[in-house]
Formats: sequence, structure tokens, C-alpha cells
Amino acid sequence: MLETLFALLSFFLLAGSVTILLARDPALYTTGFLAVMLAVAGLFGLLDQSFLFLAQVMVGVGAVVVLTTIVILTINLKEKELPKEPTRGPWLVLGALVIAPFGWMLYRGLVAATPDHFPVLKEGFGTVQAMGSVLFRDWVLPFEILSLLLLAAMLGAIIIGKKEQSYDLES
Amino acid sequence: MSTPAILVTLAVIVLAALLALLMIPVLVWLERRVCGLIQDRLGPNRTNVFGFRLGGVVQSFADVLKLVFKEEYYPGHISRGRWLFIIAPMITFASALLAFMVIPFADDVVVYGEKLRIQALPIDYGILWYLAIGSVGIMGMILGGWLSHNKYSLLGALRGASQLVSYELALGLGVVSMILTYGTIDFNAMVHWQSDMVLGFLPAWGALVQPLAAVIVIVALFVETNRAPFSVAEGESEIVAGYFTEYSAMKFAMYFMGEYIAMNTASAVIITMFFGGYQLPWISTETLREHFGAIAWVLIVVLPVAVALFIRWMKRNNTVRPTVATDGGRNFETKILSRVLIAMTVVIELILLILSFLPADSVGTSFAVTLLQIAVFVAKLMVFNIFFIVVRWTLPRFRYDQVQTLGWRYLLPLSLLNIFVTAIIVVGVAS
Amino acid sequence: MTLSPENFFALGVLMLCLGALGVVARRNLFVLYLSIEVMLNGVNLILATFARVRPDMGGSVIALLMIGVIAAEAALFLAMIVQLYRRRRSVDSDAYDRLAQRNWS
Amino acid sequence: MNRPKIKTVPRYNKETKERLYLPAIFAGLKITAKHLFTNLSDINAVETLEYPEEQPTDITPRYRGLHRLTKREDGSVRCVACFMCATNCPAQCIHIVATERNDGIDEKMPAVFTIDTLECVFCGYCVEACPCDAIRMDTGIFSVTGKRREDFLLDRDRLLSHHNAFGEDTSDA
Repeated sequence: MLETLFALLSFFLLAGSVTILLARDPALYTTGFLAVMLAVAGLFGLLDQSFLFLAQVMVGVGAVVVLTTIVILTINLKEKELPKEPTRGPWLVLGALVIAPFGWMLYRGLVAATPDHFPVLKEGFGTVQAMGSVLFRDWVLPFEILSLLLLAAMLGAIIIGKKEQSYDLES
Repeated sequence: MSTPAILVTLAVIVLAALLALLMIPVLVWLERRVCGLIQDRLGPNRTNVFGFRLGGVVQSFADVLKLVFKEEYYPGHISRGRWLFIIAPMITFASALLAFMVIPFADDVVVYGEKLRIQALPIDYGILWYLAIGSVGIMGMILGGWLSHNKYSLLGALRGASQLVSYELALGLGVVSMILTYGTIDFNAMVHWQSDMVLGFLPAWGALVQPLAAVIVIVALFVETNRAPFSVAEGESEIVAGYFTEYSAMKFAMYFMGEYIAMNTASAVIITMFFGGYQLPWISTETLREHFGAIAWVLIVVLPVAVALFIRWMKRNNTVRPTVATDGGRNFETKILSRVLIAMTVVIELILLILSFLPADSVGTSFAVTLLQIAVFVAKLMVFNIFFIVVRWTLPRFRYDQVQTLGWRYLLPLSLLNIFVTAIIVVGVAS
Repeated sequence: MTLSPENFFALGVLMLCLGALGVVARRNLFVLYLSIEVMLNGVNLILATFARVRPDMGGSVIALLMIGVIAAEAALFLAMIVQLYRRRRSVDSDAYDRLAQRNWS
Repeated sequence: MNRPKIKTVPRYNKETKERLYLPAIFAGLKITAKHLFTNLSDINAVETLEYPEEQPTDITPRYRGLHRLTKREDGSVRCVACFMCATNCPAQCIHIVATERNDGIDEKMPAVFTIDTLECVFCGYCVEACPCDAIRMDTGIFSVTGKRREDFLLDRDRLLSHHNAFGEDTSDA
């Protein structure tokens, strides 16, 4: 049951990632992004991280994907406005050749560093309550810094995204 | 899990699916009939099966049949990415259906020592699940509007998306103040909290404890469901049909049904958070279980009276005007229906009679309490669905900038203020 | 087969690699952004797996903060893309090479 | 300062009660709910025509029903195929083929006179354009039904077979 779910989710995840990697059509890579975010949320659920699951669906899908889609469809690129990518094929092969060993090393390192099975959990791992108590007992400072970061990002986004004023409102 | 527990779980899942899916034709029928009666018209009342028209419900089933068997039509300019075009309404439909699955229809029952939740997905994320899944539903709308390659669809999708995104803030903050009040995100625990009393005589319903949050959340939920007076995403007068202009047949029906399920879910969330959920006012589950005998006797007395009143109403109103030559079998239908109703009443009376002599802690009593609570839930659900419909046919549509102004400049500050006041009161009471 | 941490690590590393590949090989600004998002989510998945292996809620909290960081990053990146597009009417990353010194080409 | 000419419409009802919206919304809900419950309690009081059984009774002589071609006293068609109606028709749904009369009268007459009611907008301009009162819309037929598209093409004989539904046919005079 869980294995089937895992296989399904990893299929969606990889299909989404590969779509983002290869697709030219904006609609395709947007959908790929949606699939990736939802699949990651599902994997969080498989890891018993129920609050992370909810946060990923709510923030990842509800905010990030929706925002991305709105921006992409506002810009609404025509077929001829898409960048020509003549060097995409060679770069993909070359990049894969370079990145694959690093990925393999990273994977071996991660596997070597951890036991090969999941330990049995205490009651209430990953629930909202447990998350909240850990968050507000041990991790208050990072949390507050994150809120500052979000504020800064918001201000930055507003300032960057503002139209340059070519005319004076008063005159 | 024991066999009875599995049976109960299956029954609950089937009930949830029925409440979500079977409600769609009923809601469509209600929408058309209530709209007609409000505007001094009759609405659809002619379609019948063997002379049974049931006030016109048969019309919606005929409509469903028509939509299922209609020709699949694709506009010529949608050649690439057609599978995405088909998936988009499915996203909306599936997320609307999933969001309904966490609503508790009754209090937990204990079956052979196992505590079972009477909700289709036995998880306790409650309102967070609703918010999370509701935000996925936007994606179906945006994708559908965008992939139609049509200016009207694109405008509708943009409007709908920006409207939903901006009201999600007000909705989330309004919900936060309710979470502060209840101290939980679980719907069932929220309903338990509401079975208390405030000021000694009023039921502690969310709408009475937190009226401001109630108004904010109800308004935001109207926006979430994309219904009038906030239906700018599909404003017929300006942008044809908004994001589903290019959709036809079953794909259109998916959007349509998703919308009605969303409305149903929104009513369920409203009654669960603000109007005591499945609880009867003043009567908590424990009281119901302890004094079920007395309550069964009250039901035994009340039920025949209600049925008699209904039959009288039906005899007078399931007719046509005397000037019309034929009544199309309406008298026959009334006769059969009243007999069926009377027979059902008799059976229910007998069951209630048996139940009233059972001891208070027996399995039968707890199941009867569950059924009663489900009935109360469905009744409240219908009342709020009708409220949604009446509001739609009462208020004119807001202009788009008015919608945004209301969301950002009134509801958002108000919900923030509400959170501050609630937090101060909650902390003050706790310390 | 039961689920083991290796499966999740493999997925996370794969996401990381695919994202990196996207950053290297593609020139569409949106694809660059989405690739970076994929990489961040891969890291987040690995973090959540670690938290589950330990089992320590601290790791989950970091993953939660990561989700917040991803949201902030998305807001900034999208604002930048919109601004760049307004200037040059292009989402080709090679259109913005004014700071590059292409002496080698 | 070169401001564009913008007319500012003054806003009325600025007091808090009006700006709260809610009292007005509830007042509106009260009205609709009242209609709903009054009609629910006595459905037959709703002023609706039970159409196929009850036929409309308020069709007046000025009602623009289906067209008809009028006749002279001798029963021949009054139309002289002058194409005024076809020229004037905004929907371009009148199709005429003219021919000579061979019964001694020096006029034309329509060999084919077809009105496509699927295209007709029932505006009545053909009636007003007709110089010799040959086409009229006083048949009182308001329901045009058919099973095939050809059923909606009214040809000359069918147009001639329609009668005035209101009183005596004055067109023969």
C-alpha cells in the first residue's frame, strides 16, 4: 500500500522534474511544477510529517505555484518569444556527465550516514501540536528571523516589481 | 480492525460520497426552483419518470444524463496540450470533493472498544485540510482558463485567481481567531467546544461567541466558492462565462459540479465552525446518549405531526391551477407519496419505540444518536445551502475593484483586529 | 519492499541533480526559477527524511522554515523576472549579459 | 495644470449604517425570503402561464406573429414582386423570384416567395416597406415549431394559406 503510493508519488515527482527540464511550452512546465510540489507534499505525508504535508500544500501549492502560474500567464509568452536554445542538447549531456558523479557521491554519503530503516515513532510525531511546541520552545529565533526575511522579501518584491515612473503625477 | 468497525467506516465513506455527489442535482434543482419562486415564477416542474416529478428534481437528473452523453467538443485552436485542457476541470472537481471529506457528520462512535470518526477521511487536520485543499482547487481554474487560449477565459481565470488569493488571507486570519478560541484545528473538537453554553442560556456557537469572525469567514467563503455576489470570475455580462467558456459536455459538468460541491463544503464548514455542527442546540452528545429514551418519545410525538403537516402542504401545492385541463398525474403522485411517507413514519416510530426502551449505554442507542446527529447535520446543511442560493438571487454582483477593496481594506484589517482582541481575551482567561 | 530512507534520499538527490541540470542547460528564466525551486524542494525532502530517521522534530522545523524561505525566494524571483521582462521584452537569460566579459568567445 | 475632464459623481449615503452594507443586505434578504415563502405556501397563486395547457390570451392585433401574404378580391396574390421587403429586411431572410402575370394584369408576381423563419427576427420592417399591403404579420401565430430545418422555410402557398386571426380580413377590399 505505502510502497505503491511511494512509487506513484516518485513517478509524479520525476515526471514533473523532467518536464521542467525539457519542456518548451509554458503550460507544460507549470503543470510539471504543480506535480512536483504536490508529490513532495505527498512524500512528506509518507514520512509521517503531517504538518509539513499541510504546510507544503498550503504554502507550496496554494501560494508559490499559484503565484508562479499567475505571473507566467500574465506575461503570456508567444511561441516566437520563447528563447531559442540551440545549445540545450549538448549542455544537457555535458551537465549530466558532470553532475551525475556528484549526485552519486552525495547519495552514497547520505546512505552511509544513516541507518537503513526508519525507527519506530513516538505518538504524535509531526503533528501540529508537537511541531508547535518544538517551534516555539527551541526554534523561536529562526522563526522570528524567517518572519523578518518574509517581510524583507515582500518589500523587496514590491520595490523591484514597481513600474519606473516616467511621468510626474502632479504635472 | 474488527468487521463492524470496517462496516461503519465503509458506511461513512458512502455517506460522504452521497452527501457530496447526490447533493449536486438536488442543489441544482433547489437553485432553479428557489430562484423561480423568489422571482414569482415556478421553475422546472414538468420532467417526470412514470408521472413522478418530485417537485422537479427529476429535471436535474435528466440534465446530468444529457451532459454525460453530450458530444465531446474541442475548439480548433486547442491542439497541443489537450490532455492538460482535460485535466484542469478534474483538478477542481477532485479538490472540491476531497475538501468535503474531513467534515464530521456525527460524534465519534465506540465500536467494540475502537473509537471511530464519522468522517470519510479519519484525520484530525480539520480546517487546515480545508484551507490547503481549497488552495489546490484554484489551480484547476487557472489552468483551464489559461489553456483555453481565449481572452475571456484568461481574464476570468486571472480575476478568479487574484480574488481567491486575496481572500485566502482574510479567510485564514478569520480562521486563526477561531482556532485561538477553540484551541484546536480539529472539526470534531470544535463541535465539542460548541456544545457548551455562554451566558448561561445561549448555545456556545461560534457565530455567537465570535460574530465578527463569523461574518468575515462567511464572506470569504462566499468568495472561495466563486458564487454571487462575488462571481466576477464568470461574469456573464462582461466575459461570457469566464474560465469555462471553451468547455463543453462532461468537462463543463466537472467545473459545474465542482462549484456546487464547493458550495456544499462551504456550508458544511460554516455550520461546523459557527453553528454547532451536528449538535442540536443545548443538547450535547452525552446528554443525548443518557436521555435518549426521553428524546425518542419527543420524536415519536413530533414526527407524525411534521409528516401530517408536510402531506397537507403537498396536497394543496402539488397541483396545477383548476383552469388547466390535465394535472399530469400530480394527484396520483401525491397519493402515492403520502402513502410512502406514512409507511416510513410508521416504521421509524416502531424503531424509535424499541430504541426508547434500550439501556442508555447500549450499542443501539449510540447508533441511534449517530443517525440523529447525521439527520441534524443534513438539515443544517440544507438550510445553509438554501441561504447561499437566496443570497445569490438577492444581491447584485460586486464590481471587481469593489471585491478587492472589500477584501484588502475592510476584511483583512478587521480580521487582524479580531485576532488581537481574541488573543488578549484567550490569554487573559487562561491566566 | 518496505520503505527505507534510501528511497527518499535517492529521490531528493535526483531532484537536486535534475534541478542543477536545468540551471546549467536551459536559458528560459522561468525554467531557471522552476529548476531552483526543484532543487530547494529536493533539499527539503532530504531534510524531512533526516528528521524522520533521527527521529527529531528539529529537522521538521527546519524543513518548515525552508518552506517559508522557498515562498520568499519565489516572491523575489518572480518580481525580478517581471521587471526584467518589462525592460527587454525577453525571458532569455542571454539577453541580460551586460555584466559578462566575453573575452573568451 | 492640464487635467482631463473628469466628472466626479457625488456619493450619497455616507453614514456608517449605509457603509456597513450588512443592514441593507439583510433588508434585501428579507424581501426575497418573503417572496419565497409566500409562493411556497400557495404555489398556484404564482402568476405563471401553465403554457402548453393554458394558451396566452393577450395577443392583440398589433402583435407581430407569423407572416402571411394577402390576396386580391379575385383570390390572386397581391404581391407584385417589387423586392421592397427583401431589400429592407435586416436579417435578409426573404427570398423572391419574380415572374410575369399572364392573366391580363400588367404586373409582376412572385413565382417563389420564401421566408426563412430561422433567420427572421420578426421586426416587421417588411410589412412597413410593402407598397401594396401584400405582406402582413397579423396571423397571431406565435409558436413556430418543426422537426426539420425545411419546416421553417415558409413558401408562397403556406404564406397564402395563413389567415388574419383578428376579425374580418380587410385585405381583400
